[in-house]
Amino acid sequence: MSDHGTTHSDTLSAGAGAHGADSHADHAPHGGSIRTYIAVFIALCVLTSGSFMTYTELWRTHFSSHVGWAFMMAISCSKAMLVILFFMHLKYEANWKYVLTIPAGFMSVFLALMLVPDIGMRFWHYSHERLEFCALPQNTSHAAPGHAAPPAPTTAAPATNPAPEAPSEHEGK
Amino acid sequence: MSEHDPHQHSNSGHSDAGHSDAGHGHVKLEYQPALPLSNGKTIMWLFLSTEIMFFAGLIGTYIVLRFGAVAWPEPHTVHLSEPIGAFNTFVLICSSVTVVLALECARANKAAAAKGWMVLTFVLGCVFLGVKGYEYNAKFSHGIYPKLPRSQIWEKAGIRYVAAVRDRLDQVITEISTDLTVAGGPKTAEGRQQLALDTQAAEVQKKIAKFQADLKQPSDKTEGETAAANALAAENKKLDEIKAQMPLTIARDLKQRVRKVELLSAQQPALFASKNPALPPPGQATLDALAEEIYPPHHSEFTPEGDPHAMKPNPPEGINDRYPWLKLPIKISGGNMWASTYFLLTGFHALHVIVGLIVFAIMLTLTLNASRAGMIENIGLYWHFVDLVWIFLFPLLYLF
Amino acid sequence: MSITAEGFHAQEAVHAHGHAGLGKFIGTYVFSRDHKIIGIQFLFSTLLWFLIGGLLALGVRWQLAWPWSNDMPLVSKMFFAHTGGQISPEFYTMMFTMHATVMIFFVIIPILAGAFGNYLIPLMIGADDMAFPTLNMLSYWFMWPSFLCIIASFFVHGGAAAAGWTSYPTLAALQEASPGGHMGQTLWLLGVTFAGVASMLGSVNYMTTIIQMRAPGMTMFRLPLTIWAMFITAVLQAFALPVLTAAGFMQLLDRSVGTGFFLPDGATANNAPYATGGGQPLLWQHLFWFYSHPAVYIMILPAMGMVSDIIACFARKPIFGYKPMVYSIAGIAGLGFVVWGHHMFISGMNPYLGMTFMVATIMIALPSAIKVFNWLGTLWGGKIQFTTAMLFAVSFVSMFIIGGLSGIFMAATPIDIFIHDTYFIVAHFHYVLFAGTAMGVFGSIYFWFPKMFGRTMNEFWGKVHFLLTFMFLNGVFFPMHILGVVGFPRRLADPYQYETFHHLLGMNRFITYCAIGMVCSQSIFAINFIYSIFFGPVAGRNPWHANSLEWCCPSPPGHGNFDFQPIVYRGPYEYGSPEVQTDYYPQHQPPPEGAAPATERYMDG
Amino acid sequence: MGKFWSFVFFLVPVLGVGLFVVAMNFHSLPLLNHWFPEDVSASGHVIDQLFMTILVLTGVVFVATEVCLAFFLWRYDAKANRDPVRYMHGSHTLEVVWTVLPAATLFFIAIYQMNAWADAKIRQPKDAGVIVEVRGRQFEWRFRYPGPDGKFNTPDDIHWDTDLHVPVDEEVLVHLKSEDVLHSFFLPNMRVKQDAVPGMMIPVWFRPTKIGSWDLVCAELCGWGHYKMRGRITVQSRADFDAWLVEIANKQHATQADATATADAAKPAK
Repeated sequence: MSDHGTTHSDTLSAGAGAHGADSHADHAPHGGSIRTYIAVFIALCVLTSGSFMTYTELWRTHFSSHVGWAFMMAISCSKAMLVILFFMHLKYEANWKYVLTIPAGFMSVFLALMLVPDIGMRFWHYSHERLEFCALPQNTSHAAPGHAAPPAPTTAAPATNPAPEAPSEHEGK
Repeated sequence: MSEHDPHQHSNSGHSDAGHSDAGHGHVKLEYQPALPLSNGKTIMWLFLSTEIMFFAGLIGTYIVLRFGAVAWPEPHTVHLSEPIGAFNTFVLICSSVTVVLALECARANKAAAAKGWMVLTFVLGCVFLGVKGYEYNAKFSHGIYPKLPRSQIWEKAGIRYVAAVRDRLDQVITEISTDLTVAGGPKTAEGRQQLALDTQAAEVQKKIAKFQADLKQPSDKTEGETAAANALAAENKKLDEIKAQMPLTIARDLKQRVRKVELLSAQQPALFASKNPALPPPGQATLDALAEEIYPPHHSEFTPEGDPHAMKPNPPEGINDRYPWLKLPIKISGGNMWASTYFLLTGFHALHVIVGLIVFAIMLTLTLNASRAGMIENIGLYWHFVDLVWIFLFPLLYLF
Repeated sequence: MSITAEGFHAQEAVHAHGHAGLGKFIGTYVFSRDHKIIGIQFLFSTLLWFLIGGLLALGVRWQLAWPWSNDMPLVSKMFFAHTGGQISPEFYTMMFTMHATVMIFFVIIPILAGAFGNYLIPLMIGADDMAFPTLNMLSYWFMWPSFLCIIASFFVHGGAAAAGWTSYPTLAALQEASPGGHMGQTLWLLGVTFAGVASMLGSVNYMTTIIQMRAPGMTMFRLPLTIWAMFITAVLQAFALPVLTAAGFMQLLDRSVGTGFFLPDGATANNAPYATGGGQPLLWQHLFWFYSHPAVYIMILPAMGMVSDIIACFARKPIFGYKPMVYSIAGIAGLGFVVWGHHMFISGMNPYLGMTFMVATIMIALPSAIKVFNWLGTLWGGKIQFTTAMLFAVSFVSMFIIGGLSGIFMAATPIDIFIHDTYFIVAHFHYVLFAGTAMGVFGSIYFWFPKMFGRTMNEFWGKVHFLLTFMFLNGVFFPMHILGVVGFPRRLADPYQYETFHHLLGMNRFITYCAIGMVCSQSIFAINFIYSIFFGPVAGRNPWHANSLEWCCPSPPGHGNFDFQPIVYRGPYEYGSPEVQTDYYPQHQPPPEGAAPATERYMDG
Repeated sequence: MGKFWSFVFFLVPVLGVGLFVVAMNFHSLPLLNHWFPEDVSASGHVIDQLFMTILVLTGVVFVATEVCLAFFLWRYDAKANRDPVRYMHGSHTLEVVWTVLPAATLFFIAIYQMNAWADAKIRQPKDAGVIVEVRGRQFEWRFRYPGPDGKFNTPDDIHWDTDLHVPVDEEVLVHLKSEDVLHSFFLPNMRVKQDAVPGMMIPVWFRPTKIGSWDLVCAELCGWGHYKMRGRITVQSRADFDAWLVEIANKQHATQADATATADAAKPAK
C-alpha cells in the first residue's frame, strides 16, 4: 500500500491527508533510536519505583490513600503513554492513530464511568439480609442524604427466616 | 487470535495488491491508496482496540465492584506481595524493551541479534509466568480461591459461617471414616495414605511386640539386650513418627475441634439459636475469635504513630495453615470478590502472555531478517499491549 | 457494457478443471478461503437455523394459543410423550430462550455480517477477496463449535438454557435455579462466546478490507450504503462485543468455578448453599446490554444499507441524501453506545441514570427518522419497478416505521414502567427484527441471488411469498401491541390464569394461526430458492441494470472476482443520469468523451 | 401490478389505526376490554395520558409516512408514470427540516415526561400510610408488615403471603426484595412495575383508590415456574385492613407459640 505514498488524502480520517507523504514512504524505520528506547526504559523503571513508593511506610505516614491512588493512576497513565508513544511507535504514526485509539480509550473510560452510579455506589441500596452477610461498611459517610445509609448490621438481630442449620427450610414447595 | 497475524502477514503485507498463489484470479488488482499501513498492522491495531474494550470490561468491573463493595481485604491478608508484583512489572518492562530492540535489529537486517533479543523476550515472558505461578500457589495454599459450592471465603463470621464450618468438618469426618471402611480401598489420597500408614504401623507394632518378648526372655544380659532395647526405642520412635503423620490423628484432632465448636455452641446458645429473635445478637467477638483461629488475618496496618516494623514477620498459624487439606471456610472481608477479580484479571492477562509466548516460540524458528520486520512489529504491538495492561493491573491490584 | 451469460456451472468447471478428487472439493467448497464461498456457507447455515428458530417460535405460540394442550399435531407424540403430550413449563422456558438465542446469534447477526457482509464487501469495493482470507474462513468455522454447543444443549441433562436470551443472573448464574441451569446454561454461554469470537474475527477483517482494499477511485463517499452499513456494523461489533465476551467469561466462572461477580451475598435458590459473592446482579445487565444494545443496530444497519441499494436501483433514481444517510448510520452507531440503560429502566437501576438514558434513547429515534424520510425521498419522482426484491425492500421501510415509532413508547420511562416486559416490547422488536431485518434479508436474497448463483429466482412465486409473508407477519405482530397495552406479560407459559389477561386467549389464537401461516408460506421461498439454484433462468452480469461494482463481474464471479481492473468514476447511485443514454451509469464505466464532469444535483440548487 | 402493491401498503396504516381505534373503545366487539386494565391508583392516569399523547403523536407520523409511501408507489409506478425520473441527490433544506423538527419534538417528549418518572421512581412519599416488605422467591410472593412497633426485623413483624392487603386512599410504600433470583413486582391496575433484585432493597410506592382485589403479576423471568408465581392485591378500607392485620397477627402468634413448644420438646430428646 505504501507504494501510493504520494496521495494519502483519501483516507478514513479526513485529517490523515495532512501528514507529509515522504515521511512514510516505505517502511523506513520510523521508530526511535536505540538511545530513545533505553531512555524510555529508564523512565519506566523510575516511574515504577515511584508507584512502588506508595507501598513504603514513609509514604503511608504522610499521604492519605486517595492521594496515593491518584498518584499511582497518574504514574500508570504516564507509563502507558510512554509505552504507546515510543514502543508502539504511535508518536511516529500518521493521524489515523487518533481515529483508532481515541474512540477506544473514550469508550472504555465511559463504560467504567457509567457503571459507577449504579454498581460503584450500590451498597447504598443493600437490603438488610445482604448486610447480614457482608462485613462492616468501611465508611458509611459515602451515603448521601436521600439515600438510606445501610443500617449497621450488628445492631440488628439476624433475619427471622434463614436458619443456618437447615437451609432446606428455605425450599419453596 | 493474534497468532494468525504473522502467517497472514506474509501474503498480505504491504505487497498485497494481489494474492500470491497462482490460481487466484486472472487480474492482479490495484487498490485506492488508503492508510499508510500494511494490512497486517491495520488489523493488529483494530484487534488491539477490541482488546482495549475487553480489558475495559474486566478492569471496569473490578473498579466498580471494588468501590461498590463494603469491605476489601488488605493485600497481606490475602498474601499479596507488593515487591513480587513490582518485580514482575520490571520483568515485563524489560521484555517490552527487548522486543522493540529485536525489531530494530531485524530492520537493520541483523538476524542473529534479533534472534538473541527475541530469545531474551521469550525468557522474560516465561519468568513472568513463573512468578505468577508462584504467587498463585501462595494463594491456593492458603485456601484463597473461589470455589463451588460457594462457601470458601466468607465476608464475616456469623452464624451462617459457623454453620458452614461445621458442615465442612462433618463432611471431612464422613469422608475420612467412609473412606477407611469402604470396600475396595480408600478413594482419596488421604485415605490411601492412611491405609499405608496403618499397615506400616501394624508391622512396626509387631516388631515392637517381638522386641518386648525378647526382652522378657531371661538371657545373658549382654550387648544383645542393649541392642534390643535400642532397637525397641528406635521402633517406638518410628511408630511415633508414623502416628504423627497419620490422618487418623488429624481426624482425631478434627473431632476435638468439632467438639470445641459444639462446646462453643453450649456456651453461646445464642450463636446457634437464630430462630429466637428475642435473644440478643450473637457475640461478634466470639465469632471473630473462632474465625481467627481458623484463619488469622495477616495484619499489615501502617499507622502514623505505630512502628511499621511491628508487622509480624511470622504471622500466627491458624487451623487452615496447619491442616490445609481441611479446606475450612475462611473469613476475609470482601475476600470472595477480591479473589474473583484478582484471578479474573491476572488470569486473562496471563492467558494473553501465554498466547504471546506461543507466537514468540514460532518466531524463534524463523530467520528474523528485514523481511520479517513487519511480523515482529505486529507481535511487538501485541506484546506492548500486554505490558500496558499490566501497567494498570499492578497498581490496581497490588497497591490500591 | 457486455453482458455475458456465465452460469453457475462455469465456475465449477473452472475449478474442476484438472483437479478431480475429494481434497480439492473440500479445499474449494468446505474449507474455502474464498469470500464468496464463505458467504454462501454462512447463508445456508443461517437459513437452516432460521428454520429451527421458526419452529421453536411455533412451539411457543402453540402453548399460548392452546395452553397445556396434549394434541399438538405430530409433535406431541414425538417429543412430549413423557409429559402426556403437553409442553412442560420447563420446556416452554427453554423454547423461548433458544428461539431468541438462535434467531439473534445464529440467524440475524451471521446472515447480515457473515453471509452478505462476506459476499458483498469485496465485490462492492472492487477487491479480489478479503484482506485476510484465512481469518475469514476461521470466522466461519468458529461458528461451528457454537452451533454444536447450542444443538448439544438440547440433549444434556436438564435440557437447554432456560434463563431467557438475556441470561440474567442470578437465575442464570446459580446452577440450582433453573432446570436448564446445569449443563445447558454453560453450553449456552460457550456457544455465545464462540459466536462472539467469530464475529470479532470477521469484523476486524471487514474493517481492514474496507479501509485498505477499495478499487482505485472508490473513495469513502463513493461506497455503496451497504458497505457503509457493514463498516459501521463492524465498528460496533469490534467495540461492543469484547465487553459481552468479558461478561460471558465472568458468568461462566460464576457458574463453574464459584466466583461471585453477579451473585450477591446470601443469594440462594433451591437448597443451594448461600452464595458469598458480594457481587451485583445488575452488573451483568449493564455489561450485557452494553453489547446487546449496539447489537440491535448490528442486527439492522446492514439491512438498512442493502435496502437503500435495492430501493435506489428499482426506483431508478439516485438515493436521496447520500451523506445524511451515511451520517445517520454513524449517528445511530454512536448514540447506540450510550442508550443501553433503556433496557433496565425498571431493573432497579439508579433512577437518575434512567433519566439520562431516556433522553439519549429518545434522541436515537432521530437518525432513524432521517433514514425513513430519505427512503421516501428516493421513491418520490422515480420510476418504480415492482420486483420481488423491491417489494421486500419497501416493506422493510413500511415495517421499520412501525417498529421505530413503537420504540418511542418504550423509551419514555413512565410508559415503560407499564409496558416493559409485556407483549408491546415483543411486538416492537419483532417489527424491527423480523418485519424489518428479515424482510430486508429476503429482499437482498432475491436481489443478489443472480450474482451468487448465476440464475434468477422465480418472480411470480417470489411475489406470492412476499404477499403471504407480509400479511401474516402483520397478523402475528400487530395485535401484539394491543396485548401489550393490556399488560400481557412475555415469557409466561400460562398467562390466562390471571384474571386481567383471561380474555386475551382469542387474540392469541388468531396470532398463532397467522404464525402457522407465516411459517408455512416460507416453504414457497425454500422451494423457489433451491429450484432456482439449479433450474432458474440464467442471469447475465447485470440483470437489474444496477450500478455498483459487483454487477460488472461475471455471475457468479470467478476466483479473484474481477476479470478486469475496475476503476471507479462516480458514486453508486447514478440512476437516470442525463450524462448517458441508459437509465443507469455503472460506477466503473468511464465518462463519455468530452462530457462535463458529473456534478451532484440537489433540489435546492 | 403497481396499483395492487400500493394498495397492499396502503392497508397498513388503515388496518393499523383501525385496530387501535377498535381496541380503544371498551365495548367494541370482538376486542372487548382489550385496552389498559382498569386504573385504580392515584397516579396511573399520568402514565395512561402520556401513552395517549405519544400514541397520537406517533400515530400522526405513522399515518403520514405510510400514506406517503403508498402514494409514491401508486404515483411513480414505472408502468404508469410517464414523467421522467427526477434526477437529484437530495435536498439540504429538507434534510435540515426533517432533522430539526423531529429533534425538537423528541426532545420535548423527553423533557415532558421527566416529572412523571421522578414521581414514580425518585420522589419517595414521606407520608406513607402503610409500609410493607415484599419479597419475591421461587415461586411466590411473601409480605411482611412491621407490626405495632412500626419497625422491621423485630419479633412483632407480621408475615403473610400471596395476597397483599393494603388500605385504600393511602400511600403504600413497598420495600421490594428478592430472596433468590430476579422477580418483578407488577400491578397492572396500579401501573406499577419494579424488578426485585437479590441483595437490594428497592422502594416502590402507589396509592390505591378503589376497594377490591386485583392481580399481582411476576413480570421478570424467574425460572420454570415463572407462570405460576401469581399473587393478588386486596385493597380494603382502613378499618377492614386494621382488623385483618390484627387477625393474622394473632394467628401467627398462636402458631409461633406452637412452634416454640415443639422445638422445646424436641431439644431434650436430642
